[in-house]
Amino acid sequence: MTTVASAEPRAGGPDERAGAQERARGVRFVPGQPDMWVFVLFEALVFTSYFTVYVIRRTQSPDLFLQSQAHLDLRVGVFNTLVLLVSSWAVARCVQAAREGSFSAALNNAYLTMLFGFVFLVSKVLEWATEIEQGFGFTTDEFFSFYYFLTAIHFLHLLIGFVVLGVAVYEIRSPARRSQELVETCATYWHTIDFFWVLIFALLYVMR
Amino acid sequence: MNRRFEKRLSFVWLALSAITLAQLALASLGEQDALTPNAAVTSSAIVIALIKVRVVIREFMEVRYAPVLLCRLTDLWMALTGVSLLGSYFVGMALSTG
Amino acid sequence: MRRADGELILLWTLPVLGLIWLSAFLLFPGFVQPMSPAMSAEEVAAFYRDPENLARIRYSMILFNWFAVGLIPILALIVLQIRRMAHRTPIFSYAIIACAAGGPTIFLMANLFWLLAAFRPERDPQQTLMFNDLAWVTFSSQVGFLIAQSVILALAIYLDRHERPVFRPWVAHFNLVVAVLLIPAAFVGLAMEGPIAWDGLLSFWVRNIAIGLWIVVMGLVLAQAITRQRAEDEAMAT
Amino acid sequence: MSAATVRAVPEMPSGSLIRKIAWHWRHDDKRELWIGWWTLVIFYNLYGLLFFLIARTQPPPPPSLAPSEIVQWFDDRHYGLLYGYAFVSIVGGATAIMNATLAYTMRRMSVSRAFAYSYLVIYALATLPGMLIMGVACTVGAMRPDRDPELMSWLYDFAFLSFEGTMGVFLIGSLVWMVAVLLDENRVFPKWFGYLNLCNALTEVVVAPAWIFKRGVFAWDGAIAWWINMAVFVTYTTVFLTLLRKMIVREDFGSGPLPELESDHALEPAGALGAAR
Repeated sequence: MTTVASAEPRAGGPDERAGAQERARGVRFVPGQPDMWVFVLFEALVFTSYFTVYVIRRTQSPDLFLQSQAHLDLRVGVFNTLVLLVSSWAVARCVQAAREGSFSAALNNAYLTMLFGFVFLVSKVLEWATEIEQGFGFTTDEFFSFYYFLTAIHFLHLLIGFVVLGVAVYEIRSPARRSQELVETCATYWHTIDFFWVLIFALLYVMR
Repeated sequence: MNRRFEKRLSFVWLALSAITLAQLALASLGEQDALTPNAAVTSSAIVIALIKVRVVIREFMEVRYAPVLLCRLTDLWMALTGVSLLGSYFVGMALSTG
Repeated sequence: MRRADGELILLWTLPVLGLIWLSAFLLFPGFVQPMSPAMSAEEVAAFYRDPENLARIRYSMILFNWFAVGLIPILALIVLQIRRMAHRTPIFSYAIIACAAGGPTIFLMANLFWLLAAFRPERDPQQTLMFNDLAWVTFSSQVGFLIAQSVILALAIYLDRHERPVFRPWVAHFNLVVAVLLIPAAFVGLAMEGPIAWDGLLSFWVRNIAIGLWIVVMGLVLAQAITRQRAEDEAMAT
Repeated sequence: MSAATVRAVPEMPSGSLIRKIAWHWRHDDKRELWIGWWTLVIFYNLYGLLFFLIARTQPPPPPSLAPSEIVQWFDDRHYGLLYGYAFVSIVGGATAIMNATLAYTMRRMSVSRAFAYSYLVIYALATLPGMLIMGVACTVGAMRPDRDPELMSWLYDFAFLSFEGTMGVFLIGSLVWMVAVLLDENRVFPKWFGYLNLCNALTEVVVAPAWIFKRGVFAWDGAIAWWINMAVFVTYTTVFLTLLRKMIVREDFGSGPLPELESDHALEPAGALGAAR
């Protein structure tokens, strides 16, 4: 336990510079505030429990779930996954650029992340609209209840992610702030949304 | 930007995208019987997803460089997720058909 | 104009409120001789359908609605007196603010149910009975915030470290007695007749007289405290 | 909050618990905070006891019951409901002092007073949908078992939907606390607790489908809408009670950062990861 905390860089000031030096020397460090990892792990457990409930319910009426699942377009799911992977890649580059002090590159990558996040949002809304048009709503059947629930709770996390990215941009923009710790914390949150989606994709679109 | 690190990130991204596209191909292979439960497709979907999650956590989230405790905790969560998803799938299927 | 002057003006709303309360109480036909929970649905419906009762129910409940909200400024004055006490934290004054938000809302809900029952007395007697039950149970049993504000005020007074405390210790004792007198009313659901029923000695008469007495006594000690505060402010100013 | 007059404080007596409590009552500077903390602990235990064991309204019954089954449900726990909710209405006001204590933690932070005040008012209102409306509906339902079953069914819905479905207060309340903790520079609470508030807030969103479904995992007794949310809420409550206790021990009544405890320097994530598991 103490290893986490002792390697933890405090926001701003000499501590942070010490943190950067430690990194240069290859000392192990927690990216961002260790506190954010509590959120990641706790929320991951909550999602695991949602997923487990979904799989259990699914095995109770496999035919119904498969028939409804056939109305989803796998290609949309793949597209969503690719878009979020690009955004994750961009935010990882943003962290790396900020770490090296090239803040304009960091800023561009943060905007790129937002752009791809936005593409995801739009494609999700379009997908929902298509499903609803075809007559598949939240209460149509159990599969679609889970489909809308899981995609919507993920959507909500993504919306919060825009606030989080806003914080990162705010930090990067002014030389007076630029807390590397906060930028990394925000990136950690964004990647979390990404890997939640990877699991949701497998469970809603691919699994049989 | 550090060239090596940047290359590594891009490689990781390419690998993840390739796996995702492979999943698309895999799923369209067995399209004709999309309406029958398939334990192989399900387990490979879950395992592939967890591998992708692990790559994201390790590489993008830089847990590779993090203290061992964090590596262990994230791995523990992935193991827990894998066991509970696969476990509830197989046990549930066995109970509902058997 | 000093701060305490405004507080005195707020305090003078209390006699007006008292008047509203008294007239509403006398006007509501279900209070002067409290309605029994043992009444059948038909009897309750007939009570609301009686044209003479109906007008009185509506007007008295409109008055009660004003009365409930009118008490909030008085609670605010108590908050300010607690702030003058020698405490380390504002927890007690915060707690009274919380009571001021919660308590009157409950009273308003009871009021709403009575007015709903009276709005369409031609409704199925079973429905009128249910609204009547909801009104009486909310009104009688929901004493939580009233108990809490008395207990919190008592605690605040006991823990006041001033040489000359804002309120004397007897005010705290009095508040605790009031809190105890309110407790039986929480059990109104258990009896259709007797002292616990909502028209009974404990749940109706003791409870309501305790609340009335609390308002009068707190009005008087508040008046005393604010006048003293005003004199102290004046002495400081000269 | 005028300064307390300086008085000679005698040593804390050893021996009987009552004498210790009396000493704290007279001399402990933090007695107001401890009153708040103990109220919180006792209240949450009573709440569990009253709702789960005496009234037996938690875990919730299914929303899909037919009116005749609902009449049976009220009949089965007649005295439990009447006594249980009578006690709830007696102690319900204790939430005022609890929320005041939690609002005080926000006042101790380096953030605007607006946070403490919004939290205070939000949670003062939360008491109504959180338990009091349910108490009224259940009491009215239980007191006349011969009531029209259709109306019993309305009372049943009123009780459980007001209890589970009105989560806006808890959602916004958690978010207010989250922002306050994250902005705070006085280290009143660790930052991870701010993020945990977000987890709790998100489960309050998840309960919303309880308005739509009468059966299944999203209904008010469902695995997702009730069981998982309850697990998160219990964790959240346990965590903040522990942290609040620690905060009171560290409290110095200043306006700057709270001092750290000597015994647990930089152990913050340890407790957190423990809680997360």
